[in-house]
Amino acid sequence: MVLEHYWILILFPLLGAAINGILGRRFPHPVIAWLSCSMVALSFLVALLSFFNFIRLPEDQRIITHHLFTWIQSGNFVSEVSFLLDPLSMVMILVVTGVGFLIHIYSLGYMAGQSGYYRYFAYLNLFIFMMSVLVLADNYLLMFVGWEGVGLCSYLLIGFYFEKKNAGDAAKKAFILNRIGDVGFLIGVFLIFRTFESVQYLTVFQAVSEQFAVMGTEFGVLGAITLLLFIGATGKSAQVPLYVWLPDAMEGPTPVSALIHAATMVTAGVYMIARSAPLYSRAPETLFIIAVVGISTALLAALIATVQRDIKKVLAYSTISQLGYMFLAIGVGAFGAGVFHLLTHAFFKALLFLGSGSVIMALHHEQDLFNMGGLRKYLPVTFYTMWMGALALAGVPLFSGFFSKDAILWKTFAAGNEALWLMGVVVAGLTAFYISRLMFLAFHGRERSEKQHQGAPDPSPKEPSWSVTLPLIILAGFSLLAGFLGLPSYWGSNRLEEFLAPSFRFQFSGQPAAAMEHAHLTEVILTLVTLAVAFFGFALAYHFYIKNPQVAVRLANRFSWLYSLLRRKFLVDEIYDWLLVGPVQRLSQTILWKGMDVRVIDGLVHGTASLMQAWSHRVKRIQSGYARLYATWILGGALLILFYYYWISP
Amino acid sequence: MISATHYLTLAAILFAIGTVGVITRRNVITMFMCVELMLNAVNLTFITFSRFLDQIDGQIFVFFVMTVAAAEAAVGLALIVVLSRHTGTLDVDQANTMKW
Amino acid sequence: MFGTELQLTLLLLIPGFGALVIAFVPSRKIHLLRGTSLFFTSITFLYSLLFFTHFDPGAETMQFVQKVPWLNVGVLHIHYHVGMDGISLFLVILTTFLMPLAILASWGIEKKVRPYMFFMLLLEVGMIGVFVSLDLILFYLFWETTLIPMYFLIGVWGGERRVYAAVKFFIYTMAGSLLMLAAILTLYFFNEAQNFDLVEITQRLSLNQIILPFPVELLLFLAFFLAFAIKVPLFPFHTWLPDAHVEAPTAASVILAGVLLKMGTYGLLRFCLPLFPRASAALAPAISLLAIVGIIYGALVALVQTDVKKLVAYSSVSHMGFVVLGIFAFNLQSIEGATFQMLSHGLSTGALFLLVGMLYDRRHTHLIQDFGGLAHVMPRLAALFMVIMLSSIGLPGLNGFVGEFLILQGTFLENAGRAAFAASGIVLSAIYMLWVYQRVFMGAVQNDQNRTLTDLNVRETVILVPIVLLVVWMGLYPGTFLRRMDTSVQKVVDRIEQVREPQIYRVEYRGH
Amino acid sequence: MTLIVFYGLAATAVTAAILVVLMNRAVYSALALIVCFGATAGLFFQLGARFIAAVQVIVYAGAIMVLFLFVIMLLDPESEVFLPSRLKKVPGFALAFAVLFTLILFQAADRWTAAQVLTGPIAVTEGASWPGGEIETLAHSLFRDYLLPFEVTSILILVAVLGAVVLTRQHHEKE
Repeated sequence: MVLEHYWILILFPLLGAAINGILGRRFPHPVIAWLSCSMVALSFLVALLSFFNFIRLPEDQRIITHHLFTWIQSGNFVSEVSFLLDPLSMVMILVVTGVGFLIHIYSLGYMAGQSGYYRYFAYLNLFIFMMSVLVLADNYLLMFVGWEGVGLCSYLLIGFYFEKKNAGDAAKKAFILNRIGDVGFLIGVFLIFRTFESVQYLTVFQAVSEQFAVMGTEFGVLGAITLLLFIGATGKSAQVPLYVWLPDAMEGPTPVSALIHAATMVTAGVYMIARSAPLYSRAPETLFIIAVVGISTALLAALIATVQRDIKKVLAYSTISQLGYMFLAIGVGAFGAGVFHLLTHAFFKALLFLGSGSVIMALHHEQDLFNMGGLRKYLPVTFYTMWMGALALAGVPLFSGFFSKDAILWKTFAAGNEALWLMGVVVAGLTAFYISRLMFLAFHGRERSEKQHQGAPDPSPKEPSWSVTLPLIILAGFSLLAGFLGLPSYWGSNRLEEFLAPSFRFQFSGQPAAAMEHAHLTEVILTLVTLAVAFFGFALAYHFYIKNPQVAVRLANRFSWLYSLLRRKFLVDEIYDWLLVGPVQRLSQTILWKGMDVRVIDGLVHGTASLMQAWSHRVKRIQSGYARLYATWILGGALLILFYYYWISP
Repeated sequence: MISATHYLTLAAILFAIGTVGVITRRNVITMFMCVELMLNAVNLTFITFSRFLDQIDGQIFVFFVMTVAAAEAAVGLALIVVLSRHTGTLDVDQANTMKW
Repeated sequence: MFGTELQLTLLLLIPGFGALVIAFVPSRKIHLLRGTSLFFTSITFLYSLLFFTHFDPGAETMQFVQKVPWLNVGVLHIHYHVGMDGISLFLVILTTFLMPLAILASWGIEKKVRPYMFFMLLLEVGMIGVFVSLDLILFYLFWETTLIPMYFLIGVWGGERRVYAAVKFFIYTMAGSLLMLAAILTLYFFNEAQNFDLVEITQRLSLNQIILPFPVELLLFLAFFLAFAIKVPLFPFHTWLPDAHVEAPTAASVILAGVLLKMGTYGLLRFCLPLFPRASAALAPAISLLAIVGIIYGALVALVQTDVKKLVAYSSVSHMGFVVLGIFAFNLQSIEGATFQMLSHGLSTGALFLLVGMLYDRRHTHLIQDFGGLAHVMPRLAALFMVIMLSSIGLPGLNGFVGEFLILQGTFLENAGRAAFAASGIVLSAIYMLWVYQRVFMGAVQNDQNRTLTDLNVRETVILVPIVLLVVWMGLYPGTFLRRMDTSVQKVVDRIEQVREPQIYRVEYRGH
Repeated sequence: MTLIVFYGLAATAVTAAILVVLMNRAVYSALALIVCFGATAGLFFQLGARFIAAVQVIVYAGAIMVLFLFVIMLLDPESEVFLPSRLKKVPGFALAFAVLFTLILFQAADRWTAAQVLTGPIAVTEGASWPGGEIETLAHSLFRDYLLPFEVTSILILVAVLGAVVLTRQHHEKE
């Protein structure tokens, strides 16, 4: 019963968004909040019920489609509004509605008393709706609806504090960079339709598994399709070269950063590629590109994260870096591992963001890490839960991040990409460093906040209300436990991967990747290496920021060029400005508008007119006013006519 | 032996004289009379053709030309009177305000 | 009346009668004048809905046809021949739909209300006539009929440089349409039946009963094409549009962008393609190139505008480039997409002009720098502007996407490179639109004059809400529209396919 | 005989015409014009158009020229002082044009004759071939075939009379 109509879960948030968006301005705040939260709660409930029914089905029946209506039909092109529930979308929808629900609850407290309350919740609900559409869609075009839809919500929510210019800029930047990726996605969809005459997943996958049974070597149409779709993913999931919007997106409210820019939307790219595994697994060139892009993004972002002062920026770069990990996983063909990391990351990164939100709230919107410190005694719940998230991120054993990150690195190594693995390990070390730096600066050491020292009426920061702490605790629980869904092979069975297996059944399986699958010893050794590097990063952070804070300053002075390069994020924004934004604006302004339009085209038009006028000024002299002159002209004309008739044309 | 050429040549000469008059004379009334002269020359042509083609229509045309000439003379002379009163001159070159 | 031969003629007569009535209302009674014109345009709209409900989507021929001899002067046989198919149906309804809204948006007109309303109604007659006439001479007459009221609407009720803009508009359009007239007459001399009947000529052409030598066909095509390209406007014939829009009063802008531009693309679809398929096919690459240049160029120039109306005007150049691109990709998806895009562009750009007009009514400026932070003072207007803007930049789920998607999809089947270049317009449209939105509505209120602005009143809300509803409907369930276009568009495609080499759309698979 | 009469009349007509152009005083021009019209009337008579010749004398030489004379007397053009005009070259051009024109017409007339177009059945010396005389034929044609133009002409004359009256009267009112 629930399973047949699982799709109604998307309607609740839409309803909430519509009611709040249209009428919400007149509602009191509690009505708005509870309406919005209960709608998402209902969605989550449906998702959960579906899940329990779902796992009771035999494995080969775990694909449930539901057709709603035909959206666009033109000739042989058909795009349906229909939904597909399979293990992959099941996992995703649970994450989206579950984490989404927690963040709605969190927002109750975080957004309390702010203006535009109704807008906030309407947007948030709309986001859940769009994300559900994205996840549940059964064809590429409907996915694109959700894909752009979440981009829109992200735009709206980043720009929520629209009176701040930065927020407006960041929102615009996010939307535009996403759009660039979306164009790639869209062209990919065109190519899919041209090749397979359908955009429906199952039809396409069926076709691809029949027609591309044997792996070719040259870069063909599948390579093009997958690469184009991947361009879409680089936009949405903030990969090189389109990642620059995500750090700026931190201008939005913190719960938004947690939900959209950490847990769900940015992972849509990973989801999309995992969904298209049958295509990607047949395009090794693209996979290699993805792996390289993923690991370089991971490395670049991790490096930048080590020197950021803004607590949210650190987490933003951390998110980019972790997304890079996921793409690395996909790039080496380990779709399951990528999704696994997506899942654990959703929990611990949401937790970290929400924790940082709690800190920011307690400090009255102070975001600079160097103005924090010693918060441990004021915010105990935040402190403990955030440490759990941090440990999970750093990949400490038994925490969720450990399992998923380890799975990725092992799969990378197993696929024979030792260089990528090595870089992954370095990133693990950097991750441990920057997250412990964040924790040490914020919660340990002395109190540096000016607000703490000045005699404000409420000098000591306080833990916010239950609606903030409850989601923290629940997410901390998940951060700790979620890893056990996917145990490494030397330990137990990877239940998540087994669960997801049907979704990847059209995947190309002729790869030699599984050769080292059961080399347990190697796996353990590699894990230990990673752990050692991560511990080194942790120790370094401890040394720099707790034991001996001067070392960090000295190092920064010593390598000031490197430090400032990192501080200024490798100047990527500036380079984009200099290379693209500026020239395009100048081109449009001076060459196209003032030059082409005003000078050339209008010049031609006006030139024709002036030419006419100038000639008219000359020709008008014939109209001299002398009747006798006119008579002479007439006579001349008569003569000409006579000439013509008697000599030229007798 | 007299032929059509005689009459037509005479008409041509009269017409040319009229034309020269219209163009060279500056007195509006004289110009007008020269126009009548030209019309007269044309009438002569019509009659000649009527005679030598054995068709009465030429004479009919002359008849109409005369009536039109009469009407034209009436209106034209009225205009000349008005012009003379308005500008105080009969010099056609002085009445050159209608230009450009 | 409905069901008789006169049913379509009545559609022309209602606004015509309205214009007549307006001419006899005393010019001082402003409210009566407004009410009368609103009444007649609304009646026209309601009546036009009957055509929507009675339309037979499967019919191969023109529907609601009336054909009577009109002028039979010697060897000239001009007919009064009107009819509708799936392409013109929606354009007619778009016209009748936008007219009452445009009249409502003209409440601010205080000067010379009577001739204003008269011209509006006359314009409606002309526009409907253009979309329903099936005789070349009749078409030409209606085509010119739209020119005169618009000329006066811009030239009398426009802004500061209205005369310049009106004359520019008039001469540009006239230059094109005179060429078209010459081409119509030339076509007549090749037609042994000595008439101007579009349906008949098309049929005779396709049966090779009229034989146009290829150079002649090319010249005739170019003459028609130029007239339509100026109207569209296609780059580089577009420079009249920004001036006309900036100076035109709001309602005229709405009609200009909403309907008059569509006459150009409609003409391409109705005349150029069926009459001159070989020339169309031969010149398609060049025209597509112009369209793509227009898409990118319009968007880039829109980016740097300082005047909101000019920005929207240049965005029209960009969007209409998509339509032309779709028409000249010659397959069902692209042409259907182009037709759909005409409708959505008419709605969303019309609405944008309405919104800009509402801002102008309050602040008497179009300059972006004079605004800022308006979302604080006018949340409703900001929200509606957002929806319309999203529709304009083609967000899936709203109308703009469906058209753009189908156009690009169809173009991709025809030529992947074209589609890829044109797709960059999608990014650029987002850039200029979001940027202008940010500068107008976001940020803090800088200018004190902006602090006291009032939000939308009831009349303005009534104007905008139907458009928004239609925008959402078209985006979510385009089937309503696409299904009725199928047969008619297929006919156009078949006509082109008749003369074209069979195209290989599908690429070879790798592997096997 | 016919030839002599023709040359006599032709010489009179040409001389009178030249005088019309050359006379400085408008009255003399008018009188010369009357002589010219008279000579032309004679030619008409010679060509067998007796009715037209009569009309020529009565209407043209009589009525119209009298009208001219009235106007000349009314306006007194002899008192006119002509200011120097900018049109200096016009008379030269006109003369050249006129000579050319005559030559061409002469050539044309010659060509027609040479082409036997106008050798028509009737020589001038013979009587008119119209049955019942040319006046009856004229009347038949005028009141049957050309009835409508004839009536229109009457309206034209009426309008011309009205126009002349209106033109001159408006001026009086202003005074």
